[in-house]
Amino acid sequence: MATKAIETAGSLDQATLDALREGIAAVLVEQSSSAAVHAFIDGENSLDRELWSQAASLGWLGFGIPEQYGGLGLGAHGLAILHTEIGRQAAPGPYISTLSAAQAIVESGTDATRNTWLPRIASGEISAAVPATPGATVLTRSGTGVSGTLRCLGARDAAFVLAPLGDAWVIVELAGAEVNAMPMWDRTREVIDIRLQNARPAAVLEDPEATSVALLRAMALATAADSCGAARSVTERTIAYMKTREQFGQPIAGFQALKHRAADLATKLAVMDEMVAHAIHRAAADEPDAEIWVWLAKAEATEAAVFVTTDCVQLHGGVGFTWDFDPHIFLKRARLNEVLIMPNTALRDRAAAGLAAITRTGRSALELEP
Amino acid sequence: MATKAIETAGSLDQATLDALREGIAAVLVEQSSSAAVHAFIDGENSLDRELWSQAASLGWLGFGIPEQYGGLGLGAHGLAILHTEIGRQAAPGPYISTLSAAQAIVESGTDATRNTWLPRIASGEISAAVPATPGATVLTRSGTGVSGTLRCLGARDAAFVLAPLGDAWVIVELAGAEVNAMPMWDRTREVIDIRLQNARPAAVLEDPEATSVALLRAMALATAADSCGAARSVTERTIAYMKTREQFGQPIAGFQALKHRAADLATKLAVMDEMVAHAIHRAAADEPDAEIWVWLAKAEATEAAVFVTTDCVQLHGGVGFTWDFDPHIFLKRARLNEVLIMPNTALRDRAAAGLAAITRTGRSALELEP
Amino acid sequence: MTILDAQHDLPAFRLAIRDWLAEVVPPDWKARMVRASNEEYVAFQRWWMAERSKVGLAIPHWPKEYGGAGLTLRHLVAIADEMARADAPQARIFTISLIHMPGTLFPHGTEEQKRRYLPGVAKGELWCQGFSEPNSGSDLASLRTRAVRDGDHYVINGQKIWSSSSMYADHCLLLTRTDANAQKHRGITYFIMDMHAPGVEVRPIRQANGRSEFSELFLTDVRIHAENMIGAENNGWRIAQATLGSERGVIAFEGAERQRYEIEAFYRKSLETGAAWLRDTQLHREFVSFLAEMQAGRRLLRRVLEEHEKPDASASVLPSIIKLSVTVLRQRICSFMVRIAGVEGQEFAMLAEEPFGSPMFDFVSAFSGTIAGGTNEIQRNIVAERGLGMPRV
Amino acid sequence: MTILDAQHDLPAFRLAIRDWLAEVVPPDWKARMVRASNEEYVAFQRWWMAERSKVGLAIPHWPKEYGGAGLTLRHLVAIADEMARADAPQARIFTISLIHMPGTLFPHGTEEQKRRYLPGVAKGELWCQGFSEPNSGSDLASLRTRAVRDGDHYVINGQKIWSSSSMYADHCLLLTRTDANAQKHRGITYFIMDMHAPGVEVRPIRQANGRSEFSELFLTDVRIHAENMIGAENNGWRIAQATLGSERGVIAFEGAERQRYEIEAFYRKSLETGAAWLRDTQLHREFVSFLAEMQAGRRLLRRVLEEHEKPDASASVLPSIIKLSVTVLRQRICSFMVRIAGVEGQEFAMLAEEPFGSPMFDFVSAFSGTIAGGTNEIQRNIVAERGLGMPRV
Repeated sequence: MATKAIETAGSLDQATLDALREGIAAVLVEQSSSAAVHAFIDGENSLDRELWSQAASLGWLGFGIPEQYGGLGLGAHGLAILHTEIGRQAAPGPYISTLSAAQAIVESGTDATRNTWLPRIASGEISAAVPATPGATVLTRSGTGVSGTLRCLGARDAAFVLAPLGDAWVIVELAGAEVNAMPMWDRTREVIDIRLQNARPAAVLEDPEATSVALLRAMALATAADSCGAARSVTERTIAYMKTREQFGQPIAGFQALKHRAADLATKLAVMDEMVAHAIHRAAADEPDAEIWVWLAKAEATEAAVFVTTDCVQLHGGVGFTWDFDPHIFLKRARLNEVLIMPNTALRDRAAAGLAAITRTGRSALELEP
Repeated sequence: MATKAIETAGSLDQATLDALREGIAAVLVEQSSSAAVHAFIDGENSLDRELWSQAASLGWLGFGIPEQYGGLGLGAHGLAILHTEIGRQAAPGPYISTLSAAQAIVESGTDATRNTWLPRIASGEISAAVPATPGATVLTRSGTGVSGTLRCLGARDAAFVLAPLGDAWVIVELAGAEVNAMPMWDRTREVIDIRLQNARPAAVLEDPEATSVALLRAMALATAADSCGAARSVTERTIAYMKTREQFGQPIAGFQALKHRAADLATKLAVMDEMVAHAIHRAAADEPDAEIWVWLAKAEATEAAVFVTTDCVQLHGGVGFTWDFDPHIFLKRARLNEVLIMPNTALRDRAAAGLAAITRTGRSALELEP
Repeated sequence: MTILDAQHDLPAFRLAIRDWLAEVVPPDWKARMVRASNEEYVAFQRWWMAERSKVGLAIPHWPKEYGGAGLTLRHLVAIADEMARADAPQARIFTISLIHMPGTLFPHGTEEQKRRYLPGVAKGELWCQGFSEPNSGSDLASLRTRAVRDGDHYVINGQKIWSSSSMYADHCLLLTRTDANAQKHRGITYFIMDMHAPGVEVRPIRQANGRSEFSELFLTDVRIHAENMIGAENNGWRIAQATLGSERGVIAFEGAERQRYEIEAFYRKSLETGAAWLRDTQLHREFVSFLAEMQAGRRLLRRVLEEHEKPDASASVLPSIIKLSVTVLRQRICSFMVRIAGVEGQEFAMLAEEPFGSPMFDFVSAFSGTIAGGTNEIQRNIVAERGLGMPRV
Repeated sequence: MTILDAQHDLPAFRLAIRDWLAEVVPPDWKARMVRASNEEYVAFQRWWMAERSKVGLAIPHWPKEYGGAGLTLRHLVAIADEMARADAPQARIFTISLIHMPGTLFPHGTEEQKRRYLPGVAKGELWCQGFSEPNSGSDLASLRTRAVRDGDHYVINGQKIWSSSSMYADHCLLLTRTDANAQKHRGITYFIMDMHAPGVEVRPIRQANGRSEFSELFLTDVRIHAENMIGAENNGWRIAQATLGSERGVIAFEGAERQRYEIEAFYRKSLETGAAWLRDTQLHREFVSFLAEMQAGRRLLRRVLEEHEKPDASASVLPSIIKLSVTVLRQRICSFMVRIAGVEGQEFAMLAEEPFGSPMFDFVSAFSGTIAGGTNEIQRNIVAERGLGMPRV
C-alpha cells in the first residue's frame, strides 16, 4: 500500500503541494502563535489537544494514510510539508510518533491491522507512541504476553505503542499500562516511559525488517522536516527582531558582522531544505539509495538546526537568554530532534555502509532524477 | 644529556627568552623579508644557504645542543622560539629536520656519536634529513649494510639521514647516495627521496624507543612552533593590507564583518600559542603527560594554521590568489606542516590513549604547574 | 584564623584552606541544591558567606583598614583553586558585593561612604548593579534612567535590567542620566541606591535555563540623598569603568578551574563505566581537542592575572580574547555532552550532582557566558579595534 | 548535424551527444594537458571549439538568426551533463565569447555590431572582459579608466585587472569612465575594444596555483571608434548588468556535475584500492556529509536554472546562496583530499589525470570560486540586504 500512497504523492504537482503548505501554514500561524506556544509550555492552555483535533478535522493526520483507510494518501511529500510547518510553529503534539507509526502499519500491517488502526489515527481519535531510539531496548515474551520498559516518543495518553519484540514488531494498547512522562527541556513534545507486564499485543506486524525500515525512515524524515521548519522559523523571527532592536543609534540588523552571519544562516537553511527534499524524493520513489539520503538528511538537518537555533539565541543578545522570547523554544526542540532515532554518528556510519554497498554493485548512489 | 639541556632551559627566565626572540626576529625580518622569500621561491637567490650560515654563526643551530658538544643548551624553550621565528618569516631551510635529528642524538647517542655529529650540526657544517612521517617506512639490513627508500624532510645536500632500521635507529651518511628532491608546493622546505643500497651506517643509536620519542617530540614541537609563527605572521600581514586596501571609499579593515573574523583569528592565535607553550612546558619538565600535549599541540596548531592562512588568503580578496602576494606562501607552508610526522587524526588517537593510561593510574594529566 | 596565619607560606596556606574546606563543606550540598528553591539557594549562599567570614575568607583581598586581609592576587588564585578542587560552593550572589562595590568605593568613594558600606559585606549585606537598561545593553552609555536634583536629594525614574541577585539585594550601584543634553558619556551620574527605598520594584527575569538570577528594576520617584552620589555629578561614566574593570579575572579563573575538575571527574567516570563514547574515535578526538583548548585557556587566564599586576593592564584586550575562547569552548563542551547523553540528556533538571549530569542545563546556561558581561560580538569589536587597530568607520 | 536533429527528443539528444563525445574526445587528453604549456592548452581549446562547431555545439544556445541553434536551457543542461559525464574538456577560455558577449550584444548591441562580431565566435574568435581595476574590485562602479572623445573616436587610458584569457583575446568588453563628475554609476561607458590595437599591453598574472589565466591590461592612448560603443554614452553601468547577468548558472551547473563524477570516481577507486581513509570512521562520516551537501547544491543549481526561465529571475539571491554553499563545499572537499593525501599530496603538480590526483592544486584553485566573480563577502552582503532585507547603514 505504501507504493500506492507514494504513487499518489508522486502525481502531486508542485502547485498542489504549495497550496497544501499554505493552507497548513495559515492554520498553524494563527493557532500555534508565539503567544499560544509560550502559554502552552507554561501550562496555561491545552494547545496540543486543540491543534490535534483541528489537525484531524483538516485531514492532516491522514496525509500518509491511503484513501481506503480514511486517509488522503499524500505520501512522503505531503507528510514532509506537514512536519515542516509543525516545526516552523514549534507546535506541540505527538505528530512524529503517531504519523510514523501509521507509516509502519501502512507498510507492513495486515489488512485487518490497517483497518483497525489507520482510520482511528486519521480521524484523530487516537495517537501512538514509538520508541524514541528504536533498537535501544526491546520487549520480551513473558508467559501469555510481552513485558519490558520502553522510553518512547509520544503523548502520555497514547492509545498504543508500536514496539520491537525480539525480531518482530507488535502493537500494544496502553490502556492500563504504566506510563510516566519524562520532564522535558523541550516542552512541545513528550517522551514517556512505558512499563509493560504480560501485556497482550493487539497485533503483530508481518515482516519485521520492512516494519523497522518504514518506521525509521518515517521518523527520520519527520524529524528532519521538523528541524527544517524550526530552523527557518527561528531565523526569520531573529532577523525580524534584529530589524527592530536598536543599539548605537541603528537597528542591529544593519551591523555587517551580523548580516554576514544571517547570510550564512540563510545558506544553511537552503542547503538543509534540499538535503531533506532529496531524501524525500528518493524515498518516495523507493530508490535503492534512499536509505543513504534519509539517514544523512536526519543527521545533517538536525545538526544544522542546532547550529542555527544556537546562533539565533546569540544574535538576540540578552533577551535570547530569557524564557519569554522564542529562540530557546526552538533551540530545545532542535536538540531533542538531534538525539531521536539514533545518534547522528551512527546514522552517518549507516549511510557510509550503504554508499559502499551500492557502489560495489557498480551502480551510482548519486543520481538525482529517478 | 637531554635533561641537562632542559635544566639549562628551565633556568632561563622570561626576560632572557624574550631577548632571544627579539634577537632572532630582528635578523630574520631583515634577511628573510617578503621580497627575499619571493625571490627565493622563484629561484632568484640562495636565501636558504645564506640564512643557514648566518644561523650557524649566531649559534641558533646549537640551541638544542648541550655546551660540551658545541651548543648553547637552550633546550625546548629555546628551540621553540627559533622555530616560531623561522615560521614567522617563512624562512627556507632544513631546520626542522636537522635540529630534530640533533635532539634524538642528544637523547640517545653514545658520547662518541654525539661528539661526531653534534658539533658539526651546531657549527652549521652539515644538515640532516629525517623521515617526513617516521614509521611509514623502515630500512632493512642487506648484507653488510642497509637498504631501502625513504621519503624525508631535509635538504638535497643533507650530510646524513637518521632512519629507522627494524626497531633500531641508524645514522647513514648520504655522500654518494641516490637523493631526489620532490617538487613541492611549499618551496621553503625540501622533501627528498633517499634510496640506499647496502649503505654502511655511520652509527647506531642505542635505545630505539627513546630515539623515536625524542625525534617525534622534537619534530612535533618544531612543526607546531613553526605553524604558530606562520599563522601569526600572515594574520599581521593581512590586517596590515586590509588597513591600506580601500573599497567603497574606506579601508576594508573598517568593515565589521572582516573585523570580527580578524578578532576570531587573533583568538585562535592566542590559543594555539598557549597549546604549544603548554606542550613545551610539559616536555621540558619531562612530565609523564608530556606526550599527550605534544601530539595535541602539533595536531591543533597545524590545523589552526591551515584555518588561519586559508582565511587570510580570502581576506586579501583577488590579490590573495596571486603568486606575488605573501598569503599563499604561508598557506602552503601550513599545509606541509599539517601532514608531517603522522596524520593529526593518529596524533589525537595517541593523545587519547595516553590520557586514558595516565588517568587509569589515578593521576591527573591536567596539571599546569610541574 | 589559622588559614590567614599561613599566608606567608603559600603551600601551607593552600593546605590550611584544603583542611578547612574538608571540614566545613557539607558533602551533600549539591544534592541538596539540585532542586532547591531560590530562597533555599540564597539562604545557603548566606550561610556559606558566614562560614568564609569566620576564617577570614569573606573579603580576604580587601585592604586591612577595611576589614580585609590584604591578600595578593596569588593568594586569591590559591583560594579559588582550592575551592574548585574541593568543588565547594561559589559565592556567586555576592560577586558585586565582594568585587564590584569595593572596586568602585576604594578609588572613588568618600571616607564616609567607605565606613558606612564596606563593613556590611562581611556581615552578608548584598549588593546589586543597576547599569543596563532594556534599550541600553551593548550601548550602555545610552542609558536613560533620569536622576533629577530636588533639594539635597535626587529623584530617580527609569528602568534597569539584567541586575543579578537584585531580588535579594540591600544596595544597588546605580547609573543614571543627570544631563540629557550632554554628549552621552558626559551626562551620567553614579549613585548608591537603597534597594528597600520606596519606589523600587524588582521583577525577576525567567531565564531559558529555568532559573531566575537576574531581575528588572522599575524605579519610580526613588529618592536618593546626595551623600550617596559616588564621585561628582555627570562624572559617573568614568567611575563605571572602575566598576567594570574591578573583576580582574579571578571569577573566570575559578570557573575554568572548576571546569577542569568537572571534566576530569566526567572522564574518570566514563573510563570506570566504560562509556560508549570512548569507543567512538571521532568523539574521543573531539574530547582531547577540548582538553588542549582548555589547558590553553587556563594558561591565558593565569597570564591575564599576572598582567593585572602591571600598570597598563586596562589597555590589554587579552580579557576579551579569553572570553571569546573560553565561553565558546564551554558551549562546545556542553554541546558535546548533550550529544552523547542522547534522549536521557533531554530530561529537564537544573543543577546536578554529577559533573555534566544535566547537560542541557549546562548547555543552555553556557549562553550566559557568550552573552552576559558584554556579548562576544562586543568583545570582537574590542579585539579588532583596540587590539588590532582596525578603524571604526 | 545528427545531434541537433535529435533536439526534440531529449533522451535521443543526450545519446547523440554521448556517441559523438565517445568518438571525438581523445582518451588521453588529460594526460596530455597535465604538463601542457599555456600555448598548448590554448591550441587544444581552439581545436575543441572547432570540433564542437562541426556538430553545431559551439553556440547551440544562440538564436538561429545569429548562427545558433536556439536550444533551450534544458538542452544546455543536457549538453553540460553529458560533457561532465564524459569528462570532456571544458571551453573555459571561450566563456566570455560564448556567454557574456552575446548576453550583452543581443539586448544592447546595434545590428551592425551583431553582424560584425557574433559570427566570429563559432570560428574561434576569443573575447575577454575589461571590467575590474586594481582599485575597483568589489566596488566595481568606482572604476577610473578614462575614455575621452576625440572626433569620431574615444581615447582610452587606464588599467584593468583579472581579465581571463585576455592574453589570447581578439576583442574586449570594456568599461570606461566618460564623466568623472557624475555619480559613479552614471559616468560609465561600454566599448568593444580591439585587443590588437596599439596601446594595449597585456601582462599575465601568476596565480597561487602556478597558472596564469588572468591578465592585467595596460591601456595607453588606445583609440576606439565611436561605432564600437555599446549603448549610449554614460549608460554603460546598466549594460554591464546584462553582461554580469548573462551567465545563468550553466557553468556552475556543469562544474557541480563534473565534481559529482570526480568524487564518484575517487570513491570507487578508494574502494577498489582499499584506501586507508575508508577505515577511519571520522573521515568516512565527513565524506558522506560532503555528498549530502553536494546533492543539495546540485538540486539548488537546477532550481536556479528553472528560476531563470521566470521573469523576475534577476531579483533572486539564490545564485548568491548557491555560490556561498558550493564554493565553500568545494574548498572543504579539496582540503579533505589534501589531508588524506599526506606528504605525497604536497608534491607540486598542476592538472592531474586522476580525480583529486593533485589535491593541493585543486585546493589552491578552489579560491577562485570563493574570490572571483564577486567574493563570498560580497555575496553575503547581497543575501543579507537584498534577500533578507537587512538595512544598509
